[in-house]
Amino acid sequence: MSEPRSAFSASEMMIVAAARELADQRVCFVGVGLPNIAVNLARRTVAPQLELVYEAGVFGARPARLPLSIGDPTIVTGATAVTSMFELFGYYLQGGLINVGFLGAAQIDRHGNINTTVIGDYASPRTRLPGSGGACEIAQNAKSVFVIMRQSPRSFVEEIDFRTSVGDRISVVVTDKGIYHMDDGEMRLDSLHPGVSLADLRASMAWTPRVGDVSMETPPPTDEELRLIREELDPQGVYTG
Amino acid sequence: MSEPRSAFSASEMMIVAAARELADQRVCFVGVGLPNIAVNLARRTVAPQLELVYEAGVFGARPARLPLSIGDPTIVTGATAVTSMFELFGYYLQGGLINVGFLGAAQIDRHGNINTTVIGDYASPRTRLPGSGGACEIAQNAKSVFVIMRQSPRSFVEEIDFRTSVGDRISVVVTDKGIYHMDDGEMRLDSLHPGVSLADLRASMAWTPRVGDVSMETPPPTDEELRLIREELDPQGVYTG
Amino acid sequence: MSSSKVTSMRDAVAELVRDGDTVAIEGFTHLICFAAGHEIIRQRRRDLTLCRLTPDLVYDQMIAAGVARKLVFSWLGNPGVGSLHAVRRVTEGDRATLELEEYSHFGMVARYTAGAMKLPFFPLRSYAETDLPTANPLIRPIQSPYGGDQVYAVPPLAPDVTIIHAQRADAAGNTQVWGLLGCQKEAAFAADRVIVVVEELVDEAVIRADPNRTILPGLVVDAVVVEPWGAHPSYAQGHYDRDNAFYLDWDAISRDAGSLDAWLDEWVHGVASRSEYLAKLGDDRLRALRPTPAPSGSVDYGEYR
Amino acid sequence: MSSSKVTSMRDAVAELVRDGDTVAIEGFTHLICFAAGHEIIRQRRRDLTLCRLTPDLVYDQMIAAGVARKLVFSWLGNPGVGSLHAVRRVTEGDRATLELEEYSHFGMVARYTAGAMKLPFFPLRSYAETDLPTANPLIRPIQSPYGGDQVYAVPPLAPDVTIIHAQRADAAGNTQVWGLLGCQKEAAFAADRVIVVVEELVDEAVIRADPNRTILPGLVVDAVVVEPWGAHPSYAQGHYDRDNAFYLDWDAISRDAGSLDAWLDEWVHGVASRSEYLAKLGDDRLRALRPTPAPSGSVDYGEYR
Repeated sequence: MSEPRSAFSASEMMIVAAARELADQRVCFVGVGLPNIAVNLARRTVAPQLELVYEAGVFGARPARLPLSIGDPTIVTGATAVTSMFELFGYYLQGGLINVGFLGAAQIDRHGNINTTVIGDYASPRTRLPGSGGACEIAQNAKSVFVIMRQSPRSFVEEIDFRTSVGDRISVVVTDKGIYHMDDGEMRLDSLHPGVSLADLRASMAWTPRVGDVSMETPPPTDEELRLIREELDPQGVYTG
Repeated sequence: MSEPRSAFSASEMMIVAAARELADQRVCFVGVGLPNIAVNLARRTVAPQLELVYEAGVFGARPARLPLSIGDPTIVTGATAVTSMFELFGYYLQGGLINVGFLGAAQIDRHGNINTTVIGDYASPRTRLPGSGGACEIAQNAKSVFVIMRQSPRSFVEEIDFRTSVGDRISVVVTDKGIYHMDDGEMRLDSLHPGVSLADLRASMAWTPRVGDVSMETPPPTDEELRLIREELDPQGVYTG
Repeated sequence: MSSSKVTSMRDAVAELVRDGDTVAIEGFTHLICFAAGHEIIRQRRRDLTLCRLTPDLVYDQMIAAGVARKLVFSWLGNPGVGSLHAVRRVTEGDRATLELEEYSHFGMVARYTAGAMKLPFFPLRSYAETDLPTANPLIRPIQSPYGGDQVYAVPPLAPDVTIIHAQRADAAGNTQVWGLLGCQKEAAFAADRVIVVVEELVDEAVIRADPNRTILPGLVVDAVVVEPWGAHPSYAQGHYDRDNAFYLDWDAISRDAGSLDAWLDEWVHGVASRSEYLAKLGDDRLRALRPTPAPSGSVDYGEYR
Repeated sequence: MSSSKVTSMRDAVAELVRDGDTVAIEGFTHLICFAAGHEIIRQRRRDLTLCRLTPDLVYDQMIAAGVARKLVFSWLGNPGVGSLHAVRRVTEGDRATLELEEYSHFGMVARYTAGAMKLPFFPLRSYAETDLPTANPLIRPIQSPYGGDQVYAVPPLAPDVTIIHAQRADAAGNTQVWGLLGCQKEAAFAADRVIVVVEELVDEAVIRADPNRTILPGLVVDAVVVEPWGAHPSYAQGHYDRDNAFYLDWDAISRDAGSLDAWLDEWVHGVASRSEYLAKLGDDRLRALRPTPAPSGSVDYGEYR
């Protein structure tokens, strides 16, 4: 049980599992933070044909390094197209050309509704979060939405404090504990990561999850996946630290 | 009376008079046809600082020749900016940056309302004219509107057959007979071209015009104005023939 | 994206343009794809709804050839010359057999933009106090939810097929244009199918060296046809000039239905392809349309590793 | 247009940025004009309404310095790093002294676009079933005059002053940008006054050689300030890289109000101009941010006489 844990971190497992979900996908709208590293790992592994779309106005990015921000100069040089944000959000996203929108989240409920705005009351919040950015329009206009986030009783909640983005189009949620898919509007656990028990998982969320067939645990990261994360994508451990 | 007529044509007088009205203007939206030659003459004479805007998506054009069409390649090479038509009509025209919109017309009434759509009934017209193009939005959004057209009882009418563009913002109308300015919503004759009598003019329109001080006739074209038209702008006589 | 979409004009039209389709061959004076229009005539498509801001000679020819049922437009003429006589013959008096749907230029651009953005309408400051909303009931007033004066709305326009001409594209359909941009980008993003016809097929690296120059990603392009001079008598900035002599000649050719039909027989039905049309025009005529160079200069994107 | 608008940052801010103004220093990650933000702090402007999609470090610094009364935004963070601590200090709990007006990215872009187009509203497919219209009553539902599903509208945003950074402009203010374009064009056309800050002042002929590269005509520009490295720690495509180390360092600097004030004293109030700031940064740090060349290549516009 503790053997795989010595080989990789929970963050690495989460990023690898999220990247694998992108196999065979064509066009992905890349959100800031964890989605950024997961999508760039996917393009180097299971989805070499994946076209990366950045809200900053880039289609077909070929980042030579993992950008810290999603508006980095490396996503521009060598890209297929650079457009105004009006055209990126209007013609590409709202126009229906995005297969997968990849989002992070601070809070999520069992239906996949996401809060990235405030913890507490909106007028005088306990914690002021970044807000929507492009998330609410990605959640409404991408054909399907993937979510990657660390889960805990404070992030996997019965009631989110603010509905920033709707869960209607979410198809998969990948966390540091396991993988969920949407089943009739509710998240269903379909895989536990190595070393994570169902009890561990239940202790890390505020509701009792619907559980599918979890007899097979998530295949651990391969050496190549770990090498890409550690040597190429995140040598400074910004995402995995 | 017949002496000036031997020296220049009524079309040349009309174009020259229209060009002179552009003195001191800053930004002009150039319509197809007669406005095109009048504005290009103005830039070579009374309005060297005039910025030419073409609906095709050009700001600050420096045409090296008189374009037959208003989408000619010579308006692009050496221009200040080329934009999509969405931005040209949206940000420049509707955005309020155009001082003068310069239009032609098939029919006009005393209030400056213009018809460029049909002669006769709309459903089964006697003559199908080009239609609005950008005219209806130029008439509504340019700060002031100039009109250049040949006048006759069929073009200067009591009732236009179709209202393509409103006359609210028209400030001057230049014809082959004289020059009119708007006075409290109605055209007022302010100058007769050389060799044109008030009787000639009245015979060339369907209503009795308000007449201002016409004691001074329109100064005839200078040799330089005629040289520019005949040698540089319209050697083939497309506009002046 | 790296799989090739390069095909012939004959195959592109055969596969992607169908009887009854709503078709937009866009390009404002610049880059009007006459080569595609002529192939559609040769393949005898019928009942098309043709959309263009300026129907221009290309639609005058297609309408004379009988491919169209309806015309959606904003300015109907031969710029600087006069009328489109073939269109007038089927729109005036009792001869009115062609259905018309009429807007202004900005109205048409806004319709394509709404189509590209999947918006149910687009608002604009046009048409106030004019007869256009009466002539076309699809132009409707709309109130702002913030009060203030009323504006007008136009509905989205999403063609079945949009055909554009461009200076260059790669085999995947990533397309770059300079000079007048018209509303080709909006018309293409709004369409179900897109055919891009180019002067020059270039390597993907040429496109990626200047991504700000790209107007369409291959993602929205179904076919790439390499057809140099495919826009003649329209023009391609930097490649060849507008053949104004032909635009002037067309006035006489098109005044009479018989002489127009004879022209179609000789120049469209009488040639199997664009290359035959060009051979018929002759090198001298084409050479005279070549401009002298005016380079844009290069900018530096920088390599970031 | 040929009269020069070139001036110093000090004079541009003194003449064009006034207490109580609505100010947009736009640029999405790329071309964020920190030089202008620092000069506004030095001149101790007050009661500004600051607008930006991503307030970023530049507004965290300006808000900490006390220039702002209100913030209009769509994403409030240090990209890839974490929070904007100075903004959080005046927006959380009882300490909430800064007024917030919140949209999504597309909502903000649409607001600038409506401002540039003088439209009373802009429609978009966002906000459905979210709490954002409740949090911000200016986000309102609107029905299409053609039926179909409801969409939302946002009101126009027309700043008193928009400040943008660009790779180059001529003395008349004709401005060209490559790389990420963000919504600078829309924010500038929407504004009453526009300040353009450039890496390089070029001859008018450089602009006219590639008119498709122009994002703003001098017509809408009031002042041109030549300030190389004026976007640091943001970046200018082809000129210098984003200084990610500073974005990472800012997290620690800004967590404590005292250390942030000390930073402002040293790096903003403590320097008289951008050139002093750059001297303080040192050549080694700047040199390390220079990319290797990646030329766009040149296209041919053709000379037509």
